[in-house]
Amino acid sequence: MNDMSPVTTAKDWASDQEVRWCPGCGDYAVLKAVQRTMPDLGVAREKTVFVSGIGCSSRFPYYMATYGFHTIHGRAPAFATGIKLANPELDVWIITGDGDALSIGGNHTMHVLRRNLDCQILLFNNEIYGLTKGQYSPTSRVGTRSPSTPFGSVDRPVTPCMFALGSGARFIARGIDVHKNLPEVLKAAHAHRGASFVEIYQNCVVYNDDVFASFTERSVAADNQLWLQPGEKMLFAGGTKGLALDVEHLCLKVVEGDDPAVLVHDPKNRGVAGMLIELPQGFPVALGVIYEDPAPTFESAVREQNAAAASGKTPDLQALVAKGQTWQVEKEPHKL
Amino acid sequence: MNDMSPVTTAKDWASDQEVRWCPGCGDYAVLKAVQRTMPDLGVAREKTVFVSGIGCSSRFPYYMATYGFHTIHGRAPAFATGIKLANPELDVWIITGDGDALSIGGNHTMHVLRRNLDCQILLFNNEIYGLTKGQYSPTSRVGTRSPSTPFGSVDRPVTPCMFALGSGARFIARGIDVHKNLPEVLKAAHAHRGASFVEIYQNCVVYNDDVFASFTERSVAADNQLWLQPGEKMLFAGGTKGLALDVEHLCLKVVEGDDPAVLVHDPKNRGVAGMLIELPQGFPVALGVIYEDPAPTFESAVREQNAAAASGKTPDLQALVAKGQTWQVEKEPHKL
Amino acid sequence: MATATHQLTEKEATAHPPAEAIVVRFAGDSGDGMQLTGGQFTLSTALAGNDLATFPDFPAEIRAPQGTTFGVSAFQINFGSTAIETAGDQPDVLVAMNPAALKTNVEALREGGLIIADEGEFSARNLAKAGYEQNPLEDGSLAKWQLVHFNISQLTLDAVKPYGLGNKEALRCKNMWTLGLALWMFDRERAPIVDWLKTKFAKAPELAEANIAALNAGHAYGETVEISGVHRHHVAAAPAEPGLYRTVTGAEALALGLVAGCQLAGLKMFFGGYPITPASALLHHLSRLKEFGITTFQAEDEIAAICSAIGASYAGSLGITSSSGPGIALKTEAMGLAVMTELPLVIVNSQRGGPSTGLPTKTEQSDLYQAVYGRNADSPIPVIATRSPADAFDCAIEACRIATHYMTPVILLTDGYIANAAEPWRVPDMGRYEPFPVKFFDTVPGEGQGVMPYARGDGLARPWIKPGTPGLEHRIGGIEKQPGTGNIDYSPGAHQEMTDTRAAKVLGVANSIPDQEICLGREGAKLAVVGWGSTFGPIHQAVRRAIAKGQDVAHIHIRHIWPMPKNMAVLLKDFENIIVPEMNMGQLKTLLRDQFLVDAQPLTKVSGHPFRIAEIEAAIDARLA
Amino acid sequence: MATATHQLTEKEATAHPPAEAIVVRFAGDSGDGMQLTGGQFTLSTALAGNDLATFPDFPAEIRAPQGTTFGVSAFQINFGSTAIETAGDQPDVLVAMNPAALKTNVEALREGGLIIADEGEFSARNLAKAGYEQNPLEDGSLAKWQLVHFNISQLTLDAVKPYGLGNKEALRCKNMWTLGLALWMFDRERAPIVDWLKTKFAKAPELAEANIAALNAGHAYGETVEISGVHRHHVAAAPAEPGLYRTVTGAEALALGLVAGCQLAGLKMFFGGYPITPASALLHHLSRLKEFGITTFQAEDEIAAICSAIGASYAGSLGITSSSGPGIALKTEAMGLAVMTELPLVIVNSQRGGPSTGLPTKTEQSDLYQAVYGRNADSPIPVIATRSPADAFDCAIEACRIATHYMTPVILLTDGYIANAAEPWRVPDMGRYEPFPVKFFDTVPGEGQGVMPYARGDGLARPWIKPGTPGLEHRIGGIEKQPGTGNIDYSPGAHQEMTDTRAAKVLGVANSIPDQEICLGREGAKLAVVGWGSTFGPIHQAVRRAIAKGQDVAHIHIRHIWPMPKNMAVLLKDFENIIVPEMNMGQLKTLLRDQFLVDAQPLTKVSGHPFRIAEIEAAIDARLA
Ligand SMILES: Cc1ncc(C[n+]2csc(CCOP(=O)(O)OP(=O)(O)O)c2C)c(N)n1
Ligand SMILES: Cc1ncc(C[n+]2csc(CCOP(=O)(O)OP(=O)(O)O)c2C)c(N)n1
Ligand code: SF4
Ligand code: SF4
Ligand SMILES: [Mg+2]
Ligand SMILES: [Mg+2]
Repeated sequence: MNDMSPVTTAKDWASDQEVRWCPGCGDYAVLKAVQRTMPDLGVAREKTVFVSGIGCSSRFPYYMATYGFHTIHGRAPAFATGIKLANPELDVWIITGDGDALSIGGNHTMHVLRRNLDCQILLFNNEIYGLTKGQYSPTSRVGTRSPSTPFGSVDRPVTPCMFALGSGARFIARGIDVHKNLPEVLKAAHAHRGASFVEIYQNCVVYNDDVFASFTERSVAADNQLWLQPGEKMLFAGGTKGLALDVEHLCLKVVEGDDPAVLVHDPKNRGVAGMLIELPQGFPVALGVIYEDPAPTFESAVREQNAAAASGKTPDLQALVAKGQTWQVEKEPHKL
Repeated sequence: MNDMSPVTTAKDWASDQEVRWCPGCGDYAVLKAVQRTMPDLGVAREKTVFVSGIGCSSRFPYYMATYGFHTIHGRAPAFATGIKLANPELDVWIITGDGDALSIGGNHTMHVLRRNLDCQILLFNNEIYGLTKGQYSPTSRVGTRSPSTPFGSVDRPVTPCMFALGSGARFIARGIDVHKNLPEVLKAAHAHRGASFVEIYQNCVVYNDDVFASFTERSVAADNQLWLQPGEKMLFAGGTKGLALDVEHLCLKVVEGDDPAVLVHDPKNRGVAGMLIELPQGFPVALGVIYEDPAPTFESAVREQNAAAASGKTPDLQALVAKGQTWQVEKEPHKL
Repeated sequence: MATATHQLTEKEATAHPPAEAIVVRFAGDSGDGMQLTGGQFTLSTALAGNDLATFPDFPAEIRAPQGTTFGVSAFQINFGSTAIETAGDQPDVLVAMNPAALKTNVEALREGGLIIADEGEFSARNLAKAGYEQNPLEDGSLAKWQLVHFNISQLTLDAVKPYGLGNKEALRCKNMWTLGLALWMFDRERAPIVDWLKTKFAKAPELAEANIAALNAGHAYGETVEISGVHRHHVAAAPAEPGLYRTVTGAEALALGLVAGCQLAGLKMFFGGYPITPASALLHHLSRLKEFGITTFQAEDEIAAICSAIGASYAGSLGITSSSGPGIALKTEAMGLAVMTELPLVIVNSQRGGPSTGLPTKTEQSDLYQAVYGRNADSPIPVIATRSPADAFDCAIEACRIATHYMTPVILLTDGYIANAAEPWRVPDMGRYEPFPVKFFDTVPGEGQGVMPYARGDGLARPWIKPGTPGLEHRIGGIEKQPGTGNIDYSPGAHQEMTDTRAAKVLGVANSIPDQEICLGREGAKLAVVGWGSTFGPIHQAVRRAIAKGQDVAHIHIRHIWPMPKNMAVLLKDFENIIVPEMNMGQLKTLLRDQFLVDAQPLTKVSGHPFRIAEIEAAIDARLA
Repeated sequence: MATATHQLTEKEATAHPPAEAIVVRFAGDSGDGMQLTGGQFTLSTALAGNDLATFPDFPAEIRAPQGTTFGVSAFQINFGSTAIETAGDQPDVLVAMNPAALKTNVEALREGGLIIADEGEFSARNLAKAGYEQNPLEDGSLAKWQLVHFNISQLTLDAVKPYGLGNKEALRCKNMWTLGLALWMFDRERAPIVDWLKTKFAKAPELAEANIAALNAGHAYGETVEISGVHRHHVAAAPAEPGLYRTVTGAEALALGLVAGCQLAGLKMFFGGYPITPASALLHHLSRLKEFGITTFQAEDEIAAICSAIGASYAGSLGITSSSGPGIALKTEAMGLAVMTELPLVIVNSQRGGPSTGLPTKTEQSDLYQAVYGRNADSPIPVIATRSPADAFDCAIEACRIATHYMTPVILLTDGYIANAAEPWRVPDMGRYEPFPVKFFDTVPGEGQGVMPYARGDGLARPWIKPGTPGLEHRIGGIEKQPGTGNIDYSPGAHQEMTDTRAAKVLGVANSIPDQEICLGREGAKLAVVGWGSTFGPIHQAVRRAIAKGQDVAHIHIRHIWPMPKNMAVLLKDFENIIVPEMNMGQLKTLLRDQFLVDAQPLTKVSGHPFRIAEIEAAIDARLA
């Protein structure tokens, strides 16, 4: 992807289309973050494709001055797979929502992750169906009152990053729509070869306002956000607290920041990744790159196999149609 | 479910339909195991429903002398959800294959697990599409040669039990078609209230024969099968070996059976469950009940909410249609 | 002030009191609460005894940026002292809350019609957003209409000042000020609105007070200020069947009808749905009615929604599922299984503009092909279509009756217009509805005899056997079956017989439905205008006018799309000409030509908006010229 | 021995050499390798210069239990010295490898026909499994046929003894013994089969040897033993166009045609599929042809398969997807997006019996409604249907041409019969095919001008702009658009114009297709038999016989189902009667009546088996009586 692409600014990545989200929607912040990040990635606009499903978040591609495909609900990963296999040169971004990626689209999300297609998947998680006016989603918490659950939802939500881990994802990260670290997370996702799964906590001001306030509110942010850095200790609350292994119960526990037992973040450790993703009540929310362990990408494996299978053979159409046992019919009906 | 059901034998649970699997197919063994297990579950045939998708394995319901619904490819969990919500009295079994449950049906599998519908899910994993004559499946290993992958498959397979864990399953177990422990695993699955996910390694003699031989062959079984028992040590190879925690690398390691560090199996520990499911090359295959941590079931929560919401209200249809602001029109066009 | 947009016919004009109809459109920013204003004005109109029809028209965006043209939300109401069947062709009055609202709506206004604009919103910034070079309120560009404007924003702020709301909240009361003025203009009672505001804001009394103050201020403004061109005007009540009335939207009526249908069948309802515009409303309504033995399930997608509903029907509830365009497409595979397993199921399609995502908030009738023909293989399903919000109630009951009586899936077609539109509805006397209780089969077969899940009964229906019934354990599925036993059977004979039976069963539904009637005009007229669904209003009005003009035209409106009433062939043969107005490219027309070999000619409109009466009148004239 | 099942007409009978056709059916257990036997017999038949048609008929179960009736696998071949278009109505010879095979096939055998049975398999156990009270080889119940039986099993065991195979393996050679006998009966060369066995078993020479020994033994048995009733018989070669020939199945021909289509368009092929019977064969064939720039992708389901193909087309490859009944149903939502985004796409439907899972291994033509009408909203897609295995090649190329020239999805209909059946195919000279190279749009708009992805060019096609093209970055999607720019546009005008354009574009395809021709008979005949797809063979033979009998009948076979050739209306109007034989309940008939208002009468058959010539002859007689 690192071709000689011209120097650009965020503005160059903004399309001429009027942005149509509700005033105050977290999507605006993510859009800005992405537009601010693109110039640093050394990719060309014409080689960049944003593919989305359906939802408020999925309107995203219209606002990028790149190629964009606003497809159908839940299927963006399948379109992205066809695009990338047809032209691996393209830098493919999948934009999706919690309903798009995890309600109707869960299966495609799983398969694009296990196949490890080289792409970036930005899941805008607002724990609600925005575009259809506020029904609860598979990530909504139990008890969520919505037009379709006037007495509160009863089904237990899925944890997006845990689902990604279970699906075989090789890169799992979290960010927050308005948080300054988002561009860093996006860059890491882009640097990773393979399917990079990024869950972005996104505030829906109209139907689910402040649902993430418990850890995004400035007042509590420091105590409730654990920003992970590869090779760095798992510290939060301004370094006064950290995470260590509870050897007795085989799980994580909170200790003083200076406790030597504080764990160093190894993004390759799947077991710990699962624990970080599912940190229970009373723990901070794990953010940044939680898990990363590169593996061969799908499109490269396919391309290599195609090349290997084709090598030495010449694509002779006439020979192909004449393949197999043949016989010649002369003017006269022919006898063996 | 524990009503006064008559004493039955395996024979009573076999339907009059001729079984149509290939001679030697692992499905026969599973069928026998299920039929042998049913009499011990204290359930009545008429209250038992086997629901399946499409595939060789999904022919299963025809051979049980219970109610059965052979539905469409990949959707069995959705049908089961409707059945169970409509009548929670019914004992619902979902029969599915690796293609049915994880290729086309992955999304429904995830949702039935996260909702925790009370049912037993038996996933016949033969790592191949049997019914359609042997194409590779999402659980086939890399390099699998099949009619659709003549040069070998390149995409990385999904691990069914890891997918279940990531999807929020509360009961995850593994069995082997011909292994004597299968009935025990089935009983545990049935005893668990909620969605019980059981992966059964099933041999497809025609298209994927002996694919599990590396741990099912009698000669290697003891060394390569780790049968987990709640509260018991994680021992295998006839007790000569066990699993312990590698505190340095935060993962599992193999130690001598008498090593005090050998872990005791706590089915509630999600972190360890993940490690057990993904034991790498050189480790045995974890079998039996790997993870179990009961939670409220979907249908019970729905029923309770419906009851609560209905309580105190009388279903008066006439009153319902006359709701809201109304006005009377007299014979004469009426004026306010 | 002006009377109805349409030229009154002799007959209408000389009626006592002279029949009149007025069309008012409220237009403003998505945030201005125009739908609320419209809804409440509708209520007061109904309470005043007028007949009415409404057309809410809002953007696809949840809250498009303030002041933009694509963020404009409009609500049109047509009311009068005569029968009203459409929301009206052209507004007589346009209330424009900002420049964008004026820009996007004024062209529709009847020449000489009245514009009421909130000059307070005509700032340079808003004018620019709407694409106005200069202020239309001042540059005379609106000359062909009557224009009145005053600073509604400011007047509202003044009115609610006492309640100490923030500026933003205070301005939110604008719509009530506007409503107050409208109530004054048409001589309406404020009381019901005041009651409604009190209950709506029960938790925030100061908001209730502020809104009431705004309402009163608007009303007082009309009372006191001499607004040139705006006169108070009373529209007489419309003659109507005596009885208890309420207003109802199509979505409400549909929900009520499905509840009634299940009650009449003596069944619990299982509703499996997945949100999609405009179908979601049904899910929302039903999810509040648990006391009627209803379980609503928001599935992970439309496929799971219909599959869960089929599963519920299999288990003994009446399974119902609902969606729109793309979602219905996803259900077609499972519909095939419902056909194969012959289980009752109601599939509601709230049609919207397409193809693909298309125009989610715009109306269309373009899924008829899909409903009748849109499955693999020969898989017949009865199809019913609603013609109006109120009609949706009876159609829903009919769908439940057919589904349970014949053991078959049934497709019920409605559309975005019907779903959102409101009209007065004479509250039905439920005692008058014939129950059709379901009898589950539970007779255990005699010794040596097997269960016969595919035996044929009344109307070729198979027995409905609930799991849980002792002695009747059996297996069903999507593979072809042996007649009677239902055992897997791929033999030529079995497939032919089962295919014939499935077809005959569905065609047999025609034996239990009423003959097709002509709702206006005479048999064998020169021209029959044949319609279905929500085109009823404009067709009916157009034909009424044509007849009044002396033209030999009839209106036939088809509820039972498949199978059609038995007399249809005979009925249609008699007409010299047949035109079929549809909000699609000509779909019912295909059925009529195929089934009856009549030269039915399409009149198509695919713009996301209902037909205008004048459009159909023109087609009639052209045809008879 | 017997000649063709059909009464020879004067003309045929007096031809030199007398035209004859023989129908042989091999039937045995799934494990007996009947499909292989049939395939190799087909090859030798082709090499002998006979014309031929085959009909493989195997069970849905992978390997149904041995000896059961539902486990019987059969292969029928009709070959002769005259043009052969069907696999034959009634076999003249039935080879029955076990009781079940006899039971399930003997009734089809022509009276007086020959039965060759392996008595070695007529054990009490096998007789019971087949439901025989007593041994039919002995109880005279087969009197109306010529019966010969000997212990093929034993004879085979003896023949292969030298190679020391296990009993099971040794018995596997039975089918070669049988083939050997058949080769002798019809005076065929063994050499090609021997070569084939050598290559097939290259890795296991002893197996090759054993099978060759069995083959020779069977041949020798015929040579030496005097089997009463069985005589050696040579069928003369059929007159055929000079040229190079090979046998081809529909699935093979389709794969080759798609490869050719992409090559002629100068595009890489992306094939996204999900296994399903009988469509899988296409995926299997294409996945071996990587050297032609083909990427095959086995997706997680049919939805992902079509979506990936659309994505690939968007990226500049030709996207192709393929499935059958239930799988096609799942693709309909995405088809709508392809219509909306106007991207090229080929959708192949290998039809099978339905509804739902139905009869996966049986053939049917019942997805025509779905292809033409089966989507939400007005979403027109061109539809083409193949009439025979060989015809699939040209149809595939035509589908690629239309898809790329008009920027539209195209549906290509074939069926299970065509997919599996084999026929001789004159190897095409690819030099004769006109290339239709695709030109991607890459002209950067001038200053101040925007990209126009929905501008209209030749045939109303929009430009195909590949991502990666500098300066042409743009966004597309499933929402309604502004003409030209393609920007989101919900306005009435935009929707009407785009809907009209989409319809006009697809109808315009008729401008680039040949006029409909009459393939037999005269214009304006008393009766036209109009067909489509795989009914070609039986219709053609039936009409040929009718004409020979002096009846005034014509055969019209439609390749372009939508839009139809421009001359169709005129052509059809001239016939007094029209019957439409279809393996469905009457679907093409609907199109003909709707489009041309002609009284087309259906002749339906839904049994999972192709029409028999006699069935169509009877319908013709009835119609002309
Ligand atoms: C097949 C189909 N089903 C349903 C819909 C309606 N729909 C559009 S977006 C959406 C969910 C949106 O939620 P999410 O993915 O979380 O996106 P958000 O709007 O919250 O950003 C639904 C149900 C659709 N467009 N297509
Ligand atoms: C919608 C649909 N797509 C595809 C198929 C074809 N099909 C039937 S079973 C199957 C996969 C079977 O594999 P698996 O689930 O592993 O079951 P197995 O046969 O191996 O037991 C497929 C692709 C179908 N019946 N329906
Ligand atoms: S509804 Fe919510 S998510 Fe959608 S645009 Fe508005 S604020 Fe954003
Ligand atoms: S194909 Fe494989 S899985 Fe299917 S029945 Fe045969 S052996 Fe069993
Ligand atoms: Mg969301
Ligand atoms: Mg399998």
